[in-house]
Amino acid sequence: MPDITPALEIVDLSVGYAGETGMVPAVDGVSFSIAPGEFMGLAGESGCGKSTIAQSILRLLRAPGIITGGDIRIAGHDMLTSDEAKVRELRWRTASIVLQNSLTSLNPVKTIKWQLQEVLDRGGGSKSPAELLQMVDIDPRRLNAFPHELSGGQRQRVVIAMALALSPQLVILDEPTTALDVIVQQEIFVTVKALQQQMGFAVLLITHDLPLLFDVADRIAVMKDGKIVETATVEAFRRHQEHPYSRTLLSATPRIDFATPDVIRPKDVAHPVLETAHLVKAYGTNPLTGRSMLMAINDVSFRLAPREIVALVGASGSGKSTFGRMVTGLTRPSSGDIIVDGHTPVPVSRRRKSTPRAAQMVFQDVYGSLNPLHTIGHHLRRAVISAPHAQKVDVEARVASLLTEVGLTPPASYLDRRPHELSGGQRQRVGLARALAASPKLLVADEPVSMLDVSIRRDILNLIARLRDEQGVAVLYITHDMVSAGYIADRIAVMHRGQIVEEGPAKAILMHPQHEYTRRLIAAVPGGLGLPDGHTDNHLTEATT
Amino acid sequence: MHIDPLPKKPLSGWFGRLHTSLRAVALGALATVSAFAVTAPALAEVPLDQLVRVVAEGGNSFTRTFNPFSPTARWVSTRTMYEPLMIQNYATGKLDPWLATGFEWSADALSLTVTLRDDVKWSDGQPFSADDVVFTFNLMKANPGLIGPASGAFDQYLASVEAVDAKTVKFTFSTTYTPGLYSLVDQFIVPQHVWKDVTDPVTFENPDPVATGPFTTIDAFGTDRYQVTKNPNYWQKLNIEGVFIQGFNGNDQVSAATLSGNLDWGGLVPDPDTTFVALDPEHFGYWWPRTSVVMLQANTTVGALADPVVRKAMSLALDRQRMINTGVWGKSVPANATGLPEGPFKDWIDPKVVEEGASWINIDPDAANKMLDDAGYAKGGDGIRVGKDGASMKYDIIVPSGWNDWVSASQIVAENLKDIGIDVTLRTTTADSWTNSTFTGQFQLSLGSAQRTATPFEFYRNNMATTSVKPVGTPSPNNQQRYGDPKADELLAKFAASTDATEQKSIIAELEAMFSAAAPAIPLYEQPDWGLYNTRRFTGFPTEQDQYAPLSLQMTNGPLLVWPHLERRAE
Amino acid sequence: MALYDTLASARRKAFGSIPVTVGAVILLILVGSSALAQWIAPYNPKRATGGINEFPSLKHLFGTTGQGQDVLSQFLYGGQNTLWIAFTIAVLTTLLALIVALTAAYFRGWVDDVLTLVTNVFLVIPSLPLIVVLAAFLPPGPLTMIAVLTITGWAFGARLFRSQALSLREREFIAAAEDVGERRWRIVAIELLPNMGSVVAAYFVNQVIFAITAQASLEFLGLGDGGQVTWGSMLFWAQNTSALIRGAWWTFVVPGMAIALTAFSLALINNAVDELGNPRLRADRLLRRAGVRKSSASLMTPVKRNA
Amino acid sequence: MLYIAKRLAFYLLAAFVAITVNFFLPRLTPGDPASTIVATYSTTLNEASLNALKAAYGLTNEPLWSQYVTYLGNILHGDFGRSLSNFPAPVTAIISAGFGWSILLGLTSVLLSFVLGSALGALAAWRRGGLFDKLAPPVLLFLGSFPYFFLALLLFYLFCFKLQWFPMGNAYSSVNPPPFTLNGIGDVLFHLIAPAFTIVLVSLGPWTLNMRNAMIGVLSEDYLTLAEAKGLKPRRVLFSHAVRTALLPNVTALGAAIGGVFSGQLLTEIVFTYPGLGYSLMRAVSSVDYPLMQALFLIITLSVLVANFVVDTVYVLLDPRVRTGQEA
Repeated sequence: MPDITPALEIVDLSVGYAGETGMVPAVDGVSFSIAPGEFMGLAGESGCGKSTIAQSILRLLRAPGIITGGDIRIAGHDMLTSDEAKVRELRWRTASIVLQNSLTSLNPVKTIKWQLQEVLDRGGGSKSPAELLQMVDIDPRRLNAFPHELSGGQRQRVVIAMALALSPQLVILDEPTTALDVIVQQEIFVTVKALQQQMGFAVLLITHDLPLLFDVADRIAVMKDGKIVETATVEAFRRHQEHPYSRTLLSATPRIDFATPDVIRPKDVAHPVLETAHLVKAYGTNPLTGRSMLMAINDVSFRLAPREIVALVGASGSGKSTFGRMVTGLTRPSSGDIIVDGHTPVPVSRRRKSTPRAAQMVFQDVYGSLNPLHTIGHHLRRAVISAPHAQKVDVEARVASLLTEVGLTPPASYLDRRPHELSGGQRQRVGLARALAASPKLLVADEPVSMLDVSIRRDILNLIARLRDEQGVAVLYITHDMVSAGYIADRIAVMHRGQIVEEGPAKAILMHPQHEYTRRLIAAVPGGLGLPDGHTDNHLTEATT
Repeated sequence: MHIDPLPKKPLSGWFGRLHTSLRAVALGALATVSAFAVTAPALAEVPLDQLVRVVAEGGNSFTRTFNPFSPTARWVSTRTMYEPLMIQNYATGKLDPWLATGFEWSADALSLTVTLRDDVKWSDGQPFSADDVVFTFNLMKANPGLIGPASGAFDQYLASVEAVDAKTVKFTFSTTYTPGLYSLVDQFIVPQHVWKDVTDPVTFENPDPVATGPFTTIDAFGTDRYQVTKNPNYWQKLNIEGVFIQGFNGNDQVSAATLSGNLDWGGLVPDPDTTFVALDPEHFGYWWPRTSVVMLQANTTVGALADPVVRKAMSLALDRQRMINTGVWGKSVPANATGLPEGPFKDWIDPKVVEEGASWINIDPDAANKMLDDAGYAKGGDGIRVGKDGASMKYDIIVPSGWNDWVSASQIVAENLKDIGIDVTLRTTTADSWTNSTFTGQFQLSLGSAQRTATPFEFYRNNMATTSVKPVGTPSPNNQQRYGDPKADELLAKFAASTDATEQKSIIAELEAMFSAAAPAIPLYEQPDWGLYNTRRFTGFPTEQDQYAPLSLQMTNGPLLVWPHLERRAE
Repeated sequence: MALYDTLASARRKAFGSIPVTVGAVILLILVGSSALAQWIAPYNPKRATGGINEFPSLKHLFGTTGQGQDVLSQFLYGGQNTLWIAFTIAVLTTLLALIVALTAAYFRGWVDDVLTLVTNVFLVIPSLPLIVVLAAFLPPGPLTMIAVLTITGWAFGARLFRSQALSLREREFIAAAEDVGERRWRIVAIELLPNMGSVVAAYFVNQVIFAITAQASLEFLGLGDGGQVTWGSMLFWAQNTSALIRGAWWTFVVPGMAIALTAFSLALINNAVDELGNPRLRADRLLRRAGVRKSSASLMTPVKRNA
Repeated sequence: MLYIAKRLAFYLLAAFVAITVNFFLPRLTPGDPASTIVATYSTTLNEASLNALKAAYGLTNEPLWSQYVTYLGNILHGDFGRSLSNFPAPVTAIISAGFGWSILLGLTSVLLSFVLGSALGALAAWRRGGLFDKLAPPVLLFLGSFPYFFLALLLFYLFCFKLQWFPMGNAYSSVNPPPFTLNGIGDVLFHLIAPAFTIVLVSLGPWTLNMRNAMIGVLSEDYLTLAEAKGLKPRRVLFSHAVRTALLPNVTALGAAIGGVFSGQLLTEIVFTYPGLGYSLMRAVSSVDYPLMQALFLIITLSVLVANFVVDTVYVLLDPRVRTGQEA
């Protein structure tokens, strides 16, 4: 449609970051355009430059970012040659943006109303703050609420409402739901799609999650190292990917093999590696009533057989992490019993060197879980030395073998490196190695891949599976992601509001979810699970009803 | 911060008081202002240019208390309000009649008759009479907490006080004690008709004093300054309206005000010839009469310091002139061997003693070293001499920090004594801990100075009488070096029993000789009494030429002699 | 990671940064010269070696005091006393603060509550009156000075360090260390403490400043030992001999400037290092180096074609 | 308002601690100061008058705890005894004379330096890397490096003595307090300038630097990106977003600062002969005037506590996050 000016037109755009030694290019001659009302998805891994583009469009890219070439036109208005006043005028009227972190993107000390009104004050808005809230399905009575009084999902909705206040031609969504749960994510996109239908604005969605784009986007562009390697309509792209990188990216998202049936292990083995009975963890007791304000874990009885991988699935705040921490003894239960390999986990504070630690933790935050000041060698040596009955072992040899087991070879080359010199995947491997140092019977892996790039997630998952096979450790895999759960786990336990609402063989659960909550989780999986015929994936269209 | 370097009253009434309702505390500052406005007397202020501006009290939190018996009485209470029977002019040693016209001893020196002026009225118009005098002394007898020149007179020598007639008072003594005269006539008198109704005279704040003095009207009162104006019924002619007392926080502030001519009557500016007089030779002047002596006190209960030879050797090593130059800008002279200041006591001092005493006063370190060597105080390995008791002669000299003339003198003492193998370290302390150590005799070396007295009697009693020696640990303002000699007691007793001047003089001469022989304390230099004036607005201040009164503001009663002489300069 | 990088980069850039160099030079001169006092001081600082309040001359480079002592020598020896006292105080307060903070972080629970309470109480009680009252009742001298200022000076650090420790404690590497079975004290010493390095260093420097000025203030009030030569006592003497009024400004300005410059140089270094460590300012610097000038911090990505 | 309640409780406790410390401090000193004190004030004393005065001064040799009880009781009745260095004036009279002025000077200078410093800091951060931003920090750091009393003396010598621009002391010209008129207030303010200026000069630095750092932090927050994205005018971004939130840390600092400034202020008051509490405190200490010293220490501490409490309350109004219990 050549006669229509595109909502966004980017020609040969180059963006770079000023560095100690000259410019470091981040976006390199990128060109694409979005037709009015079109939903465009820009996918790529962290550091590929997709967010840089998103922020450059409105010239919001922070120092030391510099736009070094090309053109950006929003609905025909040139953003790069216009003077600052003009650019400010164009901002939000022609294009608005929704940032990733919903909490920090609203001013903490101003009410929602104030912040909406502030936009409307620029003029041209047709709706009142109240109407805007209604539009994104938030009770207008919350108008005078402060950001911290809303949930993450609500906050993001508020920002979306704000973004549409001046009915711009283009809305840029910069990873808007990465920090949110799948279900919330789904709901938000349902709303966005609906609004798009009504108002006809174009959307540029930046994400690392290809399958999500399959659900929502009309067109997909894949970025790598600051370049767009491929652009295609969703249908075309699903059928076949031109560029090899697109393929690796797509194949990296684990595929559940529904062909092979579940490995059914005897449910009640004589010696479960983990057994909990009526486990309860309550936080903050109310001074008046004496009753607990928050039941993180509410009467959970659960068993885990040796060599078994069980995925504990649930939304954030469902209590799954708390459960994991209690199993390893990092957190003490309020009541109920935990038996790990025949012992009750000893609370950290009261551990002696000899106390067995059958359960070891693998942490989510690959950046935070290693001390930035210490070498990899230090971390592992400490782990080996402080493992029970470690006197006999030769520390260095043990450390080396650990590194090899997790695929960090040659070990010597890693010993003296510091965390910040390693990639995310490598760090998580170190994390695994550390967990294995005490040769535990059970690994508690708390979202071990959620912070990693798509392409390496599967490697880590495979590694965990392999460790199970080779070392015979059981694994409690804590995640919010049904797909990875189905991919690696023998059994799936679904946790909701501190209780296990459904439990069973992985594929059985995925194919025949019993509990409503499980259904919604599955329905919310971006791009669906790719279930065999007869089991149609729920899609946004249906979920909306 | 300069504090009058006389232990007599190191902290002489520095604070003031103002009647302010405590509400003011709660309300903010401006509210406080209004609170003042409410409670301050609604009198029209006498314009400042009518008033003599003096720097007499430090500080800026004056309160309206004019109880003259307070140990820290407001300055004006004994300088412009309450008057004594007679006033001792310490500059000249002369005793001036005041509320009394004269006195007479009985032959046995056991009773003293004082005749009062008959033209004196209290500021409220009531006549002043012998009853007031009697009342005052009995009041002090009844309330030992009342402090004044005559405190403790009844315990020591006074038997009774009665009014012979309206204008005659008779003091009856329990024992002969002629020096008592000076304490008795020096006592300020309070009006019976006001004080008889006071429930507790010790804590009586006396905000609106009734007195016989020249200035008794609180004309205006602020937290950091106040003005007192004429007593309508004063018994002498006055040519000025009143005084204006400005509070200051420190030397620099005082000096600044003085040098910029904002004061008419002041005390101390450093190096006055260059910094002060030079600014306006025609009007700026000062007169620093010397009425007491600064002495190095060696605690005679401490090892080698008990030996007079050591004390005299120490004395020989001292560079007195340098102390004078650095401490008081050359405005003094080295003390003589009698320990008495020449000014007030010139008739008492025996020139022979001074002459012979020069042998242990005039600086001569070599002689000092020789004395110590001969006396067997050999130097140890570290060059420090060793005492007979085997202890090496290392001593601390303590001075209150802030009394800079004394501290610099002590610094020089420390230096000089090092040269003769006595290791002295200077320790400055807070005024109170210094008082504590010296009064209780828990010190090694310190500086001290005699109280100003009418006769040398007190000086020798306080430095040599066994009666004045208190055991180490018990506080006593006198004889801090703890030196006593029974022979002195006899002489002092003889003196106290005598009413004959010539006899008294010969007794003092003997005491002088004893002092010069034993050196119970080491006289350093004569202590000037700070006093300066600015005659741009007022004239008639006492000067070196016209010594009708000391110029020092801190001197008790001194200012009373001055007020009638002051005149406002015609524009 | 951010922490580690910024620290490293800060350290790297510290040299060459103008404020740091200036500060370092001033500090070096002051500390160096007073350290060498014994050798380079022309006179005995306590002895009168010249006339009273002599104007600076070749014989007395900084003139003489109201007692005729040589100001230069006093400045040198005084620096020695002042600085060692100040450093001791800084070391002690920092240690005390660390001990309190880490004990709180280590034991948590009621111990933490109690210590925090004590800290806060010390924080809100105004220091000077307390210091003055304390100093008035103890015999004057360096030890009193050190004791008093340490007692009154540690609280802020304790709070600072505690909040640091707490935020660090939430980092997962602490949980990880606990999980592999590290002893608590070892976690505190090896995992927590090193990560607080920069904060502790900055605090220490500030403490030196605090100690120097507080010390001077106390001595100025006459609560120090007047027999000791320190910059504070020099000021006390200058004040007591009415130096300014008598025009002997050098006896007053020399020690005052010594104090101010020491504090200044330290503050300068502290501030500069802080700046260098700040990634946002770093970004600005890089932008500037790339030849982009921004008039204000308002957000507008610069366009610089073919850069 | 659970938060406020908590703070209040804390301050009450702090006050109690202060009161107790205040009682025991002077009494823990060795020796029997009582007689020395008395002796200090009058040197020609016999036993009788000594004891009489001791009684009048309220110096007893009762056991500490019973003294403590009476002391607490007296404080509740606002009775702090009579000053020794200014006998027989009640301590409260002396304090009430100076208190108002100290508060006036303190508040003026703290608020002035707070406002000024925050403004400069905001400006520096906004015009980051500009000339002002380059010069301001070192200059302010330098001024801040001077001990209060030193700068005070210099300024006193220059502006009050040499140039005679400002009065050499007092809080107002007349002896009796000035009327509550414009002139009266003007006069009071005129006397306030020199000391207030000194304090502001010394204490300006921290405010500016803190504000600057806070601003730099806030300026990189997402909600500022959003504010910019909304196309708001820079002025609005600066004031309603950046400054508004960046002020918070400075406000919290305000509480702590008040104590510090008060300390510096005492010295400044002494130098400028300003009729506040500064001189009284020093005087009380140098003359072991227990009652005065204790009352002063107490009143100063309490007013600082109150100030802190006020700051906390203000903070709650400024930061909604604290309102709903969670600490900011």
